Amino acid sequence: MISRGQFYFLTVNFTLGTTLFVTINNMIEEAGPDAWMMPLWAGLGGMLAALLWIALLRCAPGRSPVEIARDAWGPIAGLIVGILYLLVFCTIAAWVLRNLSDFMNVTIMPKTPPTIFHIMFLLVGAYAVAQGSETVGRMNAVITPFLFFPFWLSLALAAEEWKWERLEPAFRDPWAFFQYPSLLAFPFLEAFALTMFWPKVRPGAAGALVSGIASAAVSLSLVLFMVTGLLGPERAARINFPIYTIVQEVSIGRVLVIIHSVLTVTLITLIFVKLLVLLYAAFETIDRLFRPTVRWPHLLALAILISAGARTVYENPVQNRLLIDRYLLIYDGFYSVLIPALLLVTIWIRRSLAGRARKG
Amino acid sequence: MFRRKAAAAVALALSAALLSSCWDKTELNELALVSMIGLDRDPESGIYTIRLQVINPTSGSTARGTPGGEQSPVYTYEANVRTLAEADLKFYHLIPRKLFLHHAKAVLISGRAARQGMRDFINFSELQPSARTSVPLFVVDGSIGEVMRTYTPLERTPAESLSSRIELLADYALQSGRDVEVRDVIERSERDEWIVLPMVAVTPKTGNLDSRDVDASIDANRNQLRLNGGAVIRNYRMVGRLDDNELVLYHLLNGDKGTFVRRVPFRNGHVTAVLLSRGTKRRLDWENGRPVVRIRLSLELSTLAMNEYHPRTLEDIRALEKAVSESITDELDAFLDKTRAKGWDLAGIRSLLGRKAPKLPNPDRAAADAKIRFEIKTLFTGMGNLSRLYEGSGGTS
Amino acid sequence: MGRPSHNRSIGAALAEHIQTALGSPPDLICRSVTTEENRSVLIIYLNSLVDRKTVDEFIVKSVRQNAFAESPAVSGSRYLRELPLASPGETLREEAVRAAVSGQCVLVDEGRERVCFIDTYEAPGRGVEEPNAEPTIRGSYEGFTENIRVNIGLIRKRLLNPALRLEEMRIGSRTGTCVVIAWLEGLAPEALVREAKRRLAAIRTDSVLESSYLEEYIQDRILSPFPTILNTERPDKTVAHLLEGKVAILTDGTPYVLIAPLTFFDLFSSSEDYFQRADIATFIRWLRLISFFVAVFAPSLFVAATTFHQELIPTELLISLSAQREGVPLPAFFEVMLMEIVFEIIREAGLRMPRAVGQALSIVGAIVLGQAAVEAGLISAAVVIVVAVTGITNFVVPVYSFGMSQRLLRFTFILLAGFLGLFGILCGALLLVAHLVSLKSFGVPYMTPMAPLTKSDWRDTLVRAPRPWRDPNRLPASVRLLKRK
Amino acid sequence: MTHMWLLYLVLAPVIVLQAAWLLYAKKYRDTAVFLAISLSGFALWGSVAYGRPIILNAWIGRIIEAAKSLVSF
Repeated sequence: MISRGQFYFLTVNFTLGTTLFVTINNMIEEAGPDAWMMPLWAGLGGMLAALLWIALLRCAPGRSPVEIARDAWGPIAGLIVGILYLLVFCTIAAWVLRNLSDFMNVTIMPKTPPTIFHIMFLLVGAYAVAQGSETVGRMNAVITPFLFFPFWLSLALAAEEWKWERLEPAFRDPWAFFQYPSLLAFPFLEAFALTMFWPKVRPGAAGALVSGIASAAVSLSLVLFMVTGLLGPERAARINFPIYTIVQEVSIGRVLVIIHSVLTVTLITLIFVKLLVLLYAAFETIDRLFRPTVRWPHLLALAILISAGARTVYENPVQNRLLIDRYLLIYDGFYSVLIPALLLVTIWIRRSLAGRARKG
Repeated sequence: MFRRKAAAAVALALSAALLSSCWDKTELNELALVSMIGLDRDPESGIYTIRLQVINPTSGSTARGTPGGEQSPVYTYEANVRTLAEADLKFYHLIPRKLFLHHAKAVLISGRAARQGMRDFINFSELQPSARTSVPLFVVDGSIGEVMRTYTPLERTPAESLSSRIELLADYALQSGRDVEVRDVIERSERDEWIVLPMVAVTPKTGNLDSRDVDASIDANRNQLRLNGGAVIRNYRMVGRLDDNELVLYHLLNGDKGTFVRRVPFRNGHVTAVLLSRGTKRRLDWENGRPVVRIRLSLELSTLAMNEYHPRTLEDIRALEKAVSESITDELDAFLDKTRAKGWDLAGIRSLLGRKAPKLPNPDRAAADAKIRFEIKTLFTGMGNLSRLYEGSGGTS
Repeated sequence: MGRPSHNRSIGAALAEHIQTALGSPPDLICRSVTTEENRSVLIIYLNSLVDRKTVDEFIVKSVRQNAFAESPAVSGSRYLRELPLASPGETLREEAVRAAVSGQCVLVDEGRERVCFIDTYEAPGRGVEEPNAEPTIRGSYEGFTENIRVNIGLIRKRLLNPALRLEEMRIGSRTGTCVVIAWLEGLAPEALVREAKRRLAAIRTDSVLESSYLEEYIQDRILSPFPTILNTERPDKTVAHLLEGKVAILTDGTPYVLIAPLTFFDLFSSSEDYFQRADIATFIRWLRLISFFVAVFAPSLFVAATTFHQELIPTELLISLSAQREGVPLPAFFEVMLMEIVFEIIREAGLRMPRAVGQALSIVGAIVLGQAAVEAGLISAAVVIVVAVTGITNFVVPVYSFGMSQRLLRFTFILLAGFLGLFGILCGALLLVAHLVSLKSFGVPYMTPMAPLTKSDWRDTLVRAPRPWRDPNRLPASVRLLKRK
Repeated sequence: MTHMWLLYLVLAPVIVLQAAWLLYAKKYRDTAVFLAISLSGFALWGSVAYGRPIILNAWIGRIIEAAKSLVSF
């Protein structure tokens, strides 16, 4: 069983996952010095969605959303919803891996083909998932300190370049978030994958899920605040990977001048955790739908599908960004808000009918 | 049992793949360690000339190479290209190793290229993640070709010599500061602020520069590089120069922290005051519709080098502090009047207005006629080893 | 007077049978002793397995004075077993052979018509010496020996407590080795003791010559570089673990005692930590943790830094390193691999040689070979330093078998670093964490105080808290977890 | 037509061998699930190898557009 603390850290790392690497410059481009407020709005939205999921999961304790769908809508519709979720988790995992290989190719390892990064992470992830959910929870608990301290240490070391002028004029348009709604979708609605852990988590984990999303939102806005203060909104908006540039300019005295590749590699562990959760969610869906008796072949199949997906999820980051702005919110909203809402409604209707039948 | 054989087969296949292909692998001696980059552009023909100074690892440790050792510690390569991207390729006509820019210590840009505008140089360097932009940028006064082919004594490579000189100038003469790097140029130009970069020039020569015999002479004032004055940059373009004296005032306004020495008129004579600046604070006030910028500057006075006079009573100390404050205020006023006359806004008034009063109708006009008031507070803190100076008649001051 | 002759023929026949059953070994002794009532008694024993003093003085003399059978102290104890002469020949012969082989003295007393088996087992063996694999500066110098009775004595000496439970088992169809499970009643969780007994009982093997035979059968996972059962030669360490509610398994014929369950952080604590002052012990424990990371990651980080991410190295060092590498033919990856293998060969040779020569060989070998290779321009000097440092840090960890697993890890990480640089090392590290976290030792999670975060245990893993601060009867979390089951 | 050999000499045998083993072990439902997932992955890789990759987010965009037009007819 996964303890509440481990589930909390899982939520935080999952939500922070690739957001640190991909959306920071888009947010600063949108809102300039006020960008750090945007994740707070998005976090609020994420928490509301989490409350919806918890309400759904409370209706059927100990059962994951895929099973709830099968109970509520019958076997055929349940199977369709199950397959839909399986494809959704694989697509997001593909997106995550593609972001990783883009980041690695642009920054420290330009000539390595992207598929190598995908396969290596998928292999390690498959091993961890094959060992079960307890291993996933504990692994995340062991990795988090090695991730948390170097990241904030490097930001603290870079604080020497801090200038308050970069954050002025402050509060010019705090409502900037609403022109960039895909931020709500990108990290926060994807947290739906965590609900697949529900049967394996100790009861009372609802608080952990909501506070995890909240603290992820707060730390994301803190990171944005630091990035704007260290690089200045102009530069941060234009640089593709601002975190990498900050880490590049960190220097400890005159000896350790350039340690960015070490810090970059430790930061990638965040992406690994996100992939791990998605891989576990996908495998859990297969487990609940088809009751397999073996683990490794299905993980191998998932690896093939996701590595193929990672190669074809988008042509290039620019095209990806254009499509994300238009479709991501609808896409994420569909599977993580619409379907759970419909499920909830069906269950309530069923209950009220059963209640009236018993009374009648 | 089949699964274990399959797992072993997969492991073997993987390790075979592991060994055969390593894409990003380059051995240490396959790297050309670039230590200084020179950028130049011929205005008429539009040809870019990129010069790279590459460290020769096998030469001796001293800048002049081992005595009698014929190997030079650094080699300068040059490439004339139409577009910047071609530079890397052109260099591989000459350099047998892979360019390695991470350890570059200094970037030089020629005066004429700075005057034309350096935006595309900067875009090119920020595009490549391997080239760091937290590297000091120098503007060359004179021919960059000569500067790139000059040894400097004591340091192994000229780049190291230049970058350590800036740090010394920033700490001891306030003629340089922290904001002299490529990324500062970017940020200041993007925020429509002004920046002053250090300038490099070649000292008089006693022979052709790149021959070995020239550098064995004892006179280190010749055949090497000199830092003098500052280049005023606005929007990626050099618009003027500052001499060393004005450079100190600029860095004072810029908020750099460091010690500097000033001759201050005091009681019908002059005293040399060693001053330590603690940075500046700016506040925006309005006087009947007209913006007034109050710049508060706190200085720490030390009589470490004051061989003309030594305060003994409390009044003397107050008088000395007042004299220093007034003298600095006058110098800053004169400096600002001169530069604002030329249309330069070295005190950053325009950006202050932009930040503090974003909804101002006509910020440029308001910045132009904004009134600047200095509030300089000097504190007498440090003193030398003498409590009373020697009063023999042999002095000159 | 047929009966006596008939009886004598049974005694002689019995002796005859034992002679043939054992293939008339030189150490088989057959003595006939005449008592005062001039009755002859036949005594058969193997003098290599028997305590000759007991046999000569006690048995022979008492038989002569004919006071042997009557003294109550002797009869009825395990010390003496009797079989009526009239019992069926088959069981008599079989019993006699097994008794003779297991060091007992077979006494055929026709007069009283019975055959007695007296336990006079006294195997030759080494005395109690200092364990050479786990020397300590402070602490007892006593180490276990090959004789299980001596080992049990060494444990009982330190644990004058009636709650100490010892249960004996015979494992190995051919060798019939005597294996004893020791635990403290009320302290060790029943689940753990039951599990240990179940696993030992499930062993089907013909021979158990060393406790590592047992270890391989009862360990939780076979394909894992990390030991899940601790083996030690030190009685004080065994008693310390017994007091922590763990189970010890003693095997006859080997000084190494197995202790289960084992967690990752136990590997870094040696018994000396508990005898030194607390702050020094904590410092040494941190030293061991750091040396573990150096021993596993140093060569691979060196390979990654010099071949993939050269910007990690400060400029001056980069210049001197690339100057060193001029003219060195092998790429860094093969250089490090070659030196690691050479270092392993030298170390293995050093172990196999007699002690005096071995010591000289390994040190001289490593330095001379390294120096010569550098002068010949085959290897760059930095590689020799890195390999030597990792070689030395490999020995800092107290558990020798863990030192060997560190070597396995080191080679895999060098391979990954040669292929993908820091990214490869990251993947390897993540796989390592996943493996460690999924490992269990007798039901106890391997990374106990860190993975299922139990705060109370931090006092004794990364930090050795001084005694007054510790609550004496609080069991480590790893064992408490089992109590709850 | 890039890396065709990768497709047929590496990916195909892996899938075939694994499926064969599953069949040998008489796990039919697992084989079906395994083949479904891995063949769709194989199809995606095939689209890449044959030079006309199926871009997933473009497809998602098309599906959403179609849904939008369906809803607001």
